[in-house]
Amino acid sequence: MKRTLTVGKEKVELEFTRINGVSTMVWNGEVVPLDIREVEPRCYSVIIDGKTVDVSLDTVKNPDPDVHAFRATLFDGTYDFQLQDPMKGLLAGAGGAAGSGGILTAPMPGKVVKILVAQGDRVEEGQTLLILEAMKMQNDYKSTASGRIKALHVAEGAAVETGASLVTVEAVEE
Amino acid sequence: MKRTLTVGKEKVELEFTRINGVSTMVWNGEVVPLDIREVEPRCYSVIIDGKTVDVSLDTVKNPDPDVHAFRATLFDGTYDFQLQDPMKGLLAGAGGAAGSGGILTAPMPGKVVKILVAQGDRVEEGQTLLILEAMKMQNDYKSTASGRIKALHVAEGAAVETGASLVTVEAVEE
Amino acid sequence: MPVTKVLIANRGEIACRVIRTCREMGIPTVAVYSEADRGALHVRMADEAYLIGPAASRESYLLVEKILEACRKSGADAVHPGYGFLSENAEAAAALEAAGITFIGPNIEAIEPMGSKTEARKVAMKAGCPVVPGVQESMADEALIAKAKEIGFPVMIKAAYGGGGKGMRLVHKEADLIPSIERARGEALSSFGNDTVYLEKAIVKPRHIEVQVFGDKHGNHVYLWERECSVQRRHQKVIEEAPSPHVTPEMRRAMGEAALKVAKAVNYVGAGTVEFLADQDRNFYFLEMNTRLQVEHPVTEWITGLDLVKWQILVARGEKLPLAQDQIQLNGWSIECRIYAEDPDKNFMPSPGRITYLRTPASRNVRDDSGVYQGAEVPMFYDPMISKLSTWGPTRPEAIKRMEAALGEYRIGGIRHNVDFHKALMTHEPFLKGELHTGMLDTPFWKKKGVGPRFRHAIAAALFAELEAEERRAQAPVASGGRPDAWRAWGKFNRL
Amino acid sequence: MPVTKVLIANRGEIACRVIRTCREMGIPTVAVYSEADRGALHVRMADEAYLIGPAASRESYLLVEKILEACRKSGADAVHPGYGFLSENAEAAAALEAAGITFIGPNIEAIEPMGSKTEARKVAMKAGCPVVPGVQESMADEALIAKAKEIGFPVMIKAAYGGGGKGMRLVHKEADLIPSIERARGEALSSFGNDTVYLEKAIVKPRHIEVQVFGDKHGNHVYLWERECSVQRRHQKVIEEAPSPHVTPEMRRAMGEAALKVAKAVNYVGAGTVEFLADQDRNFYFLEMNTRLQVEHPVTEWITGLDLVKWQILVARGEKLPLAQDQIQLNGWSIECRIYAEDPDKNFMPSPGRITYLRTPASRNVRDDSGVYQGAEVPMFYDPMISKLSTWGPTRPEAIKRMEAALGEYRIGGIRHNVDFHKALMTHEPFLKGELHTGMLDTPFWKKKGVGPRFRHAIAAALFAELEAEERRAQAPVASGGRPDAWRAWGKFNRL
Repeated sequence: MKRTLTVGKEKVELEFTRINGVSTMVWNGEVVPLDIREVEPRCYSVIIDGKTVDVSLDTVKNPDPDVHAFRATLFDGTYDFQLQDPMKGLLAGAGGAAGSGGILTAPMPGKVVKILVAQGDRVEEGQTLLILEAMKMQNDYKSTASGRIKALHVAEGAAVETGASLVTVEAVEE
Repeated sequence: MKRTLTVGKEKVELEFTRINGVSTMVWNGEVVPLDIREVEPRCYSVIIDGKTVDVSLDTVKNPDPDVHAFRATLFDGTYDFQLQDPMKGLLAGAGGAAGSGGILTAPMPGKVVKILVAQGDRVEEGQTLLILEAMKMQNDYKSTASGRIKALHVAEGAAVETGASLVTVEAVEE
Repeated sequence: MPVTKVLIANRGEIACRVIRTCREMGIPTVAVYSEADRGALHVRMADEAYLIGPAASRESYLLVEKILEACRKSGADAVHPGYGFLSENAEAAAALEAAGITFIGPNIEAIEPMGSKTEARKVAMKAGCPVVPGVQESMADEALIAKAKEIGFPVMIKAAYGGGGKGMRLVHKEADLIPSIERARGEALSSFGNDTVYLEKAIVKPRHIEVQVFGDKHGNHVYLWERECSVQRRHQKVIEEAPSPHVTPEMRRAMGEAALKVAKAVNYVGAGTVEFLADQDRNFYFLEMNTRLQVEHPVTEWITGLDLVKWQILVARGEKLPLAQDQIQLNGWSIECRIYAEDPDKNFMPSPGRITYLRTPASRNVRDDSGVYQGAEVPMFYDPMISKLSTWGPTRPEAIKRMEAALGEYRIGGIRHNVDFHKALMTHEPFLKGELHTGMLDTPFWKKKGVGPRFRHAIAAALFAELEAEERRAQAPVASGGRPDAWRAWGKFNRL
Repeated sequence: MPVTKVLIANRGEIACRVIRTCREMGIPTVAVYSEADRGALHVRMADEAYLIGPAASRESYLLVEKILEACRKSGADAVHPGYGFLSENAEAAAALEAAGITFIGPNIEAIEPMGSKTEARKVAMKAGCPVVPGVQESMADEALIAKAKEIGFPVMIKAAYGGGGKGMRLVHKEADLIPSIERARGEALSSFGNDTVYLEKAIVKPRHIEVQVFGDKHGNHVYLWERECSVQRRHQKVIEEAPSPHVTPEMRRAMGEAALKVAKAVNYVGAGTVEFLADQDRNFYFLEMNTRLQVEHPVTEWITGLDLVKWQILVARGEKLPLAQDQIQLNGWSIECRIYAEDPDKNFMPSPGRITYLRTPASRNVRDDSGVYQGAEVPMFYDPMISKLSTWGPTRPEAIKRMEAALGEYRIGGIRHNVDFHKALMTHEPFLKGELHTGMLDTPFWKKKGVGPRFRHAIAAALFAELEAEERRAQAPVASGGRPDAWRAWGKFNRL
């Protein structure tokens, strides 16, 4: 099984094999013998060359289903990274992955307490568009680009889930 | 859903219904409204008339697959009981449930360290037949009846699982 | 007053914590819960539980009539308010007392004056407890200037009706005073519709140090030493400890006695906290009094060996304080970290959701006051606290080392949390040296840098998980409406 | 001696406990494991881990050459033996020292004499520590009679080569002496092939009280107060506490000084325990010395606030003891319950297997030293200890109440365990009164009687589980080789 690892801006080509229960990882061409056991659901005991580490794995939602995003917690910290089947990466590259297209989405579940813009308004990058409340805190949501409000997808008072579309901003030619 | 509850030597006829998410138990004819939620796997938060109890449930192996044996742990103690579909109980009653027939089985996984009897030996009730070792302790296994050793199912040094047959003792006519 | 069955008018970790003390005292407990909290830990732990309304706290936990109704249903004769919600609400306390229910909190006469900052300041001044020098009244500019000279620079100009840092101005020298007053008035007017400003001595690098006090109904008062809560982010306490690394034995006695003056001035009954600001020269000034059990009370419990909730109940029953001042011990050191469902990488945005995995630290002198469990939902309706992790050690460095190790064992899956943030603080040089002040988190020194030496282990685990998932997909039976052949082909394709 | 990387030659809770102290001290740790322990908690917690052989301990944990090999692989320069396994093996300690590895345990010269009961008794007598009056040598009947009169009745006659209670006779008066000696000789001969008997003063309702001692390489010795371990079943400790409810301040000092005499007599280095038998009149007699960290050391850690493993490492490094005798505190009370995978309903038969559910108590001053986790396998090859649960309180009743509440929170699914048994002990009148003796568990007072008031809740949960299982069966997709129609029909049938 091949995977392309993306961590920050770095990429590493990996291969993982399990033959008769023996796991091996190839890391940029270097062969690394592994001793891995899933000791609890999504929690792994990993021994490499005598070094033992207990890894808890969280799956992180990712807009592209072919890119599997992980958050791993170890004794010495938490790491975010992504794995992708290089074959699918090639296919996706050919197809071209679209950006989020100026849609502001809810980064957490919450309630829309105030909308500060209306459809058709001109907005500047960094301008607060609406206020979302969760867990007794109100958070400002700002436009990531200058442009015009193309659509408002929510109303004041609405409860929204993570990833819900809030506002679409379209670029305007000056 | 109907069940016959057996706890110790007592039996209680029960009925459990869930209609539109509302659970009700009928206990010997008395209607008991329930508020139940499985908060963790096999762990239930049960509220009856304002009294709240956190119940952890263990399934206990039972030779008769139609009799479901449970061990429940609450804040105030641990209870063992059995539930059986009364329809199946009737069927089983008609067929006649056989006893264990003089077979001594292993009550825990372990290793047979010594066998003190041979096939054909006459044994008395309470006589030690073999010694099983688990967790650094040796335990004597005694005959529950007087009779003759019909068969030895294990050899010295064998590792056995819970429920494995060890020795068959047959009754002898005097 | 009898306390034979206690209703806890709260949720989360503090409700669970109160239940535990009641259990040890043999007192049955009653939980109340909103619709969002049916599966919450406090509902599982109590002896009785009653639904009191929808998720929003103003329709449930904040409604005293709902609490009274649950008392009637359950026969509870006492209510513990925890902290937050109704804990400092004099009207709620009065309504309970009127219904014959014991309020396990201070006497109403003490809650009221302490509910107002300016009123509290007056009480403290009158009682002879030092307050921040300054004026709190409306005043003409000339009078402000005169006052500033009297107090000595630096001074702080504050909007009387303000908050959130707006209308505040730090002034270091006389020449800057008039322009600063003008700008402060301008900001105050536009922000709060009122241009009244007042003036206080500015405390540079202030430290937040508070004294735990206790009173009974027989006029006895003691103090249970201090806690330092200077490690704050946006005026929210993040880490607390007891004792304070800043406090000398003399300062401790002086602060304790000052706090007792305030408590005695309002005939304080029960657990209370007198908060002070201290400057780097160990001058200290009354800030306010909290008339409830504090979030951070565990550190006081560690160093005194006492159970503050038990003391609250004893006092509510009308018993005398169990110990006199000279019988209260101060043993070792304790640190507390507040573990929140929030994302330090995204400006500490709250992160509600399901806790899919939970492993809490277990070790010598480690305490985790938690309100959650593996599989529990952290609702978006309440504060994002998951637990309070506290440790004890014979010395401050030992308590900190123990905390660092305990944080390393803490695992929370499914939501974002601030465990790594706390770990970074436990190795932060100024923190280790005890050089604390309320602005010490203004620089985000905790931001991560790169990956550690065991990064490959994490990747190996993820690859293993990927392979297992592929094999599961390849072997999965036909799901209703699924496309088995497509899945199988994909699975095989991926293992080439 | 350097201690820069510690290999723990043990498994289970004690391995995890040592790892935690090393972490706090910043010392990397190396675990070793048998084939049965690949998934064990200590392997997950350490920094390095090496396989040392098959499941049987005599082929893995008991082989010093395997330990040495793991030291070489990992570069560990010190070995902590825990308790059991190699901890009191002088040859193993010598082999490690010969290889330049620091043995974190006592000096070999102290292990050897204390390994033999008769040798240890001689050391104690010579050092001036009281021993049980009697003779341990072979003696003619007349000499035995004379000795019995000298000691005073009651006396105990014991087979010199015996054990397990055989060949033992309690004699209350002189007239019974000769027949008892004869019967004891007869039993001894038939059971052990040797009729040699000896004689000791019989201690009625004896109490097992032990003193924790510590020595360094500079000739300093201190005692860390006593623990009482009288609650035993078949000579196995079940509950331990510190201090002892039987010990007065005078007795404490006398026992401590007696223990130090023994420690000094062998130039003891490190952690050791001098065990005494005490009678109800507070006479105490040397029993033996354990030259290792005891299972029950947490109760001493609670009342002193110290970390005994840390002290062991400091001493192994050649440092002086951190505290002098008058600096060691005795604060409050601590109780420990040993939680075992065993079935109290079936004569405490071991119950190995998978822990399918685990909830450990979390509260103020509760410590759970565990070697397991939810999903872990308790192997049949080793002792059945799951964890050691200990609590602290300012007083003995408070520590006991806290333990009772903590036991109520403890949930272990999938295997049988003794949590309920401990709960019964926590309400047992003689235990509450502190009237302990080593035979107090001979009557099985803990046997259950009927069901509690919340029995219906348990049944409701089981009915709920039954319904859910039926619905799952009814909705399950076609399993490979399954008979979907049969299942569906059965499910429907059952819901009629």
